[in-house]
Amino acid sequence: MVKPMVNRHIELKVTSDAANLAAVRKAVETFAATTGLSESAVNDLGLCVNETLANIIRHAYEGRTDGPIELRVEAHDDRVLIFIRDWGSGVDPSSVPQEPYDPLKPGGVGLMCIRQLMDEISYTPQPDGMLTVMSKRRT
Amino acid sequence: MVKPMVNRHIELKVTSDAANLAAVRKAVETFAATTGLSESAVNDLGLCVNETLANIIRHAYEGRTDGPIELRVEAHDDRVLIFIRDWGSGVDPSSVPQEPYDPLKPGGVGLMCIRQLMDEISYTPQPDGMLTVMSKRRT
Amino acid sequence: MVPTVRQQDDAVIASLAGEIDLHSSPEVRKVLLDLLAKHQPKKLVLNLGDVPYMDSSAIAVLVESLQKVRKSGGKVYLTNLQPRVKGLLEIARLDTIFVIVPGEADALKK
Amino acid sequence: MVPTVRQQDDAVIASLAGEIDLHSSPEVRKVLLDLLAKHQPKKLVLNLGDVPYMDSSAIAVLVESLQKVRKSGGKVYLTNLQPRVKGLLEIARLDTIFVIVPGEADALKK
Ligand SMILES: Nc1ncnc2c1ncn2[C@@H]1O[C@H](COP(=O)(O)OP(=O)(O)O)[C@@H](O)[C@H]1O
Ligand SMILES: Nc1ncnc2c1ncn2[C@@H]1O[C@H](COP(=O)(O)OP(=O)(O)O)[C@@H](O)[C@H]1O
Repeated sequence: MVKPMVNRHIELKVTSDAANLAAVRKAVETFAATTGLSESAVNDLGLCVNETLANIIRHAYEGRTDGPIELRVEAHDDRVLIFIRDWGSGVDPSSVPQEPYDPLKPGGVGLMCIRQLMDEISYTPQPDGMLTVMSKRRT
Repeated sequence: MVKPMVNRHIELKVTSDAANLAAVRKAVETFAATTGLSESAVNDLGLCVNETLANIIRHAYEGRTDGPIELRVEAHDDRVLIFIRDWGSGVDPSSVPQEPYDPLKPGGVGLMCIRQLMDEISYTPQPDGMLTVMSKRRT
Repeated sequence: MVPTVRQQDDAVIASLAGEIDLHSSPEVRKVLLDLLAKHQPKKLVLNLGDVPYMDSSAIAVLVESLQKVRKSGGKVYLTNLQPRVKGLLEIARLDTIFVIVPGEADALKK
Repeated sequence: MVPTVRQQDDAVIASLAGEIDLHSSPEVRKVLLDLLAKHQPKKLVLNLGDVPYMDSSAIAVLVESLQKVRKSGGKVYLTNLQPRVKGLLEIARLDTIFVIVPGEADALKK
């Protein structure tokens, strides 16, 4: 059922409401699965999209529920690419000094997931927010 | 977990590829569920979005897989509203003469689902395609 | 969507799995029509216990299979239906045309 | 996300159900903290068999519960983990901090 599909893509626009996390995650996971990405890679992608959006909601938008978030998911031969644009604080998470990870203290799990599970992650500050790009390779 | 949410909405842009049906359906179903729509109403909505998109793919775009389709799902106090825009043939399905339904002959199930399960359905031809609007009430 | 298939006397029993929509129904169609061409069973038993969802394109595949089985004088049984699939068969007024039974055993003993 | 809760000796056993993300974790947090305040159990057994998915906000709730239970000298057991939840606990390096066991019985007899 899976055709090798370059350039298939979907786009989503949502507001920064945590209630939207599951809908976005499932759209991304289901789309990625139909491009032939393995189940475990699909799960990784879904979790990292969730974590990135949760950080945008909690940190970049400081809990505001009406901030715009746009996503574009692209299927490529060798990987699935995700672009996430927000119009929040524009703070680059990779530039925020992090405490060494302590499993018994709250925080730090989200970025750790993204770093461990994604093959690429980049934050490109925009004049009015942030562009986050992540990718997961096909093997 | 369900807040009464007026004006929550999500938007999706996909191409007219049947491979995208499941991702769109799940996004719509999951979003609708978080607005407090009952499980059976959520299921009805998901099926009707699937059927509408399938008709756009097969009829309005005549099987082309690269035609744009845009969806907007809005949560209102009394119902969930769905706008579906395509840039296909612009033919109004409700104006196409239909054979009386015969369960043993192919065809006719899609529109019948939509008529039976949705509370409102309208087709508004656009200069360059079609705007389909459907809604499902909250009880 | 490779179904599990087994034969028992004059019956072919196929278990489908997964959601079936316009994207996957062409493959299901091919599988079922190949199966029918090969076995021409008097009974086709479709276990849909692992099919949580289908759309009208899947319904069309079921009806096409039914027509083929009927041509050779046979019957089609649907078993283990999940609620959404049952609901769609009712809307399509096919719930009285297919023989819907709880499980495979019910189909086989008929 | 109303958990099923029962008590047995000094253990409180709570079964959670559903996907837990930033949207639903505040409710889960409230439920668990209320439970702990009420019972102050020596053993908290969380059956996660019906939790197919959680995100880092759910992990934070589990850790907060763990801290509370530990303060009163108790232990937290996680049972019936689904693969995605297990994977996340491993990434968070919590798989050796919670006591992860296959089923409720394994937690109770420890
Ligand atoms: N989108 C973002 N905007 C601003 N700061 C962020 C963003 N994402 C992450 N951060 C910073 O990185 C820290 C670690 O993030 P994370 O690992 O997800 O854990 P948590 O968010 O639970 O603290 C956050 O506390 C925050 O300071
Ligand atoms: N978006 C559309 N554009 C043009 N014609 C349509 C569209 N949707 C439905 N139709 C017409 O209505 C008929 C019935 O549609 P439907 O009930 O979905 O069954 P089917 O598509 O299987 O024939 C179609 O065969 C087609 O002629």
